[in-house]
Amino acid sequence: MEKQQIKQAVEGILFTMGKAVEIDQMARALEVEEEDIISAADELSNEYQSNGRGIRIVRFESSYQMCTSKDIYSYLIRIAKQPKKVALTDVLLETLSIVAYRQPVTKAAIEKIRGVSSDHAVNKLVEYELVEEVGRMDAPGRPMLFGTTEQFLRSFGVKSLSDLPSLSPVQVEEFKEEAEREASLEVDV
Amino acid sequence: MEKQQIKQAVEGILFTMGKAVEIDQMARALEVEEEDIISAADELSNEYQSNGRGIRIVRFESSYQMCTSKDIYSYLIRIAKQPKKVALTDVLLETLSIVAYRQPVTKAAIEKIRGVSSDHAVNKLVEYELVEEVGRMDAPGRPMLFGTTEQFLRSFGVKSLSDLPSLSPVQVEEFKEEAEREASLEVDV
Amino acid sequence: MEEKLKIKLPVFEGPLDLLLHLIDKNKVNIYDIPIALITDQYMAYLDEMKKADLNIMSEFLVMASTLLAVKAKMLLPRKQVSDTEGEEELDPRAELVQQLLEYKMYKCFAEKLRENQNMAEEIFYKEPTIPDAVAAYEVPVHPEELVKDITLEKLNLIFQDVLKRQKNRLDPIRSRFGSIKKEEVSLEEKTRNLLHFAAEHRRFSFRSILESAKTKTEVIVTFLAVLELMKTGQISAKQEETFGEIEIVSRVAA
Repeated sequence: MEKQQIKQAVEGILFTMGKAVEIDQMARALEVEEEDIISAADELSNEYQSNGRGIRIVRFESSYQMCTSKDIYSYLIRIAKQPKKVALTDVLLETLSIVAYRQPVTKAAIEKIRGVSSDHAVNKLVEYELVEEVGRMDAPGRPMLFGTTEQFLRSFGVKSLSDLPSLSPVQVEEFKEEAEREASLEVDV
Repeated sequence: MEKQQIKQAVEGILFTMGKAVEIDQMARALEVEEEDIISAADELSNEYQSNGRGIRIVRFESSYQMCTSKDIYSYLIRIAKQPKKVALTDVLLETLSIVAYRQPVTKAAIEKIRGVSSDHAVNKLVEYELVEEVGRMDAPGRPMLFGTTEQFLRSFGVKSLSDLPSLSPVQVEEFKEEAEREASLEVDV
Repeated sequence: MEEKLKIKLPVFEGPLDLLLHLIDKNKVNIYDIPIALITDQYMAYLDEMKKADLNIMSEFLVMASTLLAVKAKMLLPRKQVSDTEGEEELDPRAELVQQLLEYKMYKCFAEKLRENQNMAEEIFYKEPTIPDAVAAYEVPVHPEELVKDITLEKLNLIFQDVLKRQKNRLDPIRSRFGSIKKEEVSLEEKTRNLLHFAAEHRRFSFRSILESAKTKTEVIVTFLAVLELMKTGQISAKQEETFGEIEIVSRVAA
């Protein structure tokens, strides 16, 4: 299969499906290697970008999705309805950030960090499809582990979890210092 | 508003909406003349066509719609219609074993052995071409008789039904008795 | 002065949130929390809150007791290092500080996420639009694929299993009854009707009441009803000669 054909198929598939489509799924459908899909999709994505198109192709972890360019938001908003915009409360956002940076994480661990019961918040996030169950911890009671969803990546414009600042010991240390500085210097809240 | 911008906006709008969008609706949203929309959409449509893209823009009466190119239907099918992991369920296997060992057999007889209605299971096996109608029973209502197909033999890699592992003599005896008893009852079924 | 009571308390997401607020407000270093002061302020807030919402109190109270415990430890004279050979004594506040820092870090991330969310909102996606031709397509099932790892031996085992289960299920006596049908005519109903008929007609032939019966079952039920009423003494039957007409005499008043 020629590159041009793969590009054509990937473009049509991403348009039709609307949602994010896994790379390996496309590779199987087209009977080509995953690298061929990645190369074709990236090429398409670059063309869209450099030609200033109204649509874009973005990659999330192991999938691609077609979406609109930010440039035309002001026109789009007059025609298309923005799907249910979930206004996240501080509690939800706090909880979400813990899940995002500590995943996979149990409700008990979240609770320990926040100092309050987080059951309701986690359930709400699951309802909003930003967080999902990702397995069970190999510990007494086999507690449920939670992680973020692909919808989370989309909603927060993050391409992959590695796009989030990682929590290496060095960074934690840096943060501590920063916190110290902030605490002593901050004039007003 | 420049032509390039209009094209960009029209492309994004047609993509997001998925369905046909009225020309005047787009003209109002972009605050341009309808002719501007038509000219931009037609230009886009031509570009898609001549570049052999996977998506197309088509015009209906007073609207435009973005759709997939027909060329890629076969790939779309493989993505959109993920072949379900087909496997014979326990119910189907049970029913198949009864048909295999007692053929030719009526649905009523299968039902009697399994104790539950087997209509759906038999129909599914017929659909899978593992079982077929082989005649009618010379009894009131002339019920349909079912047997295994050649495809059944092929699928199990055997040449004939005599390859079916036989039951132990004791089982055969029990089986005969039961069959006789059932035969005498079948009159009022 | 009374109006002061109505002042809305700032909302905190939890005890840690409140603590961070107090630390910020007092402009103190997180590593050097003036625990007595903060504890007093924390308790004062709790006191206010008690009037506002009892439901969320419990978690704040846990923190209050932690604060009091730390405060108590701070007040106690420090143990001299001499008897514990160089082991550095931990600041009673250390664990709390650690928890506060971690919490603060996630609050920081939460803010970043919110900014991200606002930006990501300007991108639109699309619902799937599957062409009719694609939607109508049915994926063919290949029998070979279906059968795959099932062997004839396995099929044999399944069949034996089915037979075994059938044997267990069948009650050898009842299974010989054939089909069980709902009674077309209930004996109770027939008896009632017959009694009613007998009250209106003093004498009538057994044959005449059978003539109206449509099915064999109804004939049998009618006969049973007659026997039933004879047993209870509400009717009597007599027959002049063998195979002769059976006459029924009613003993109930009209």
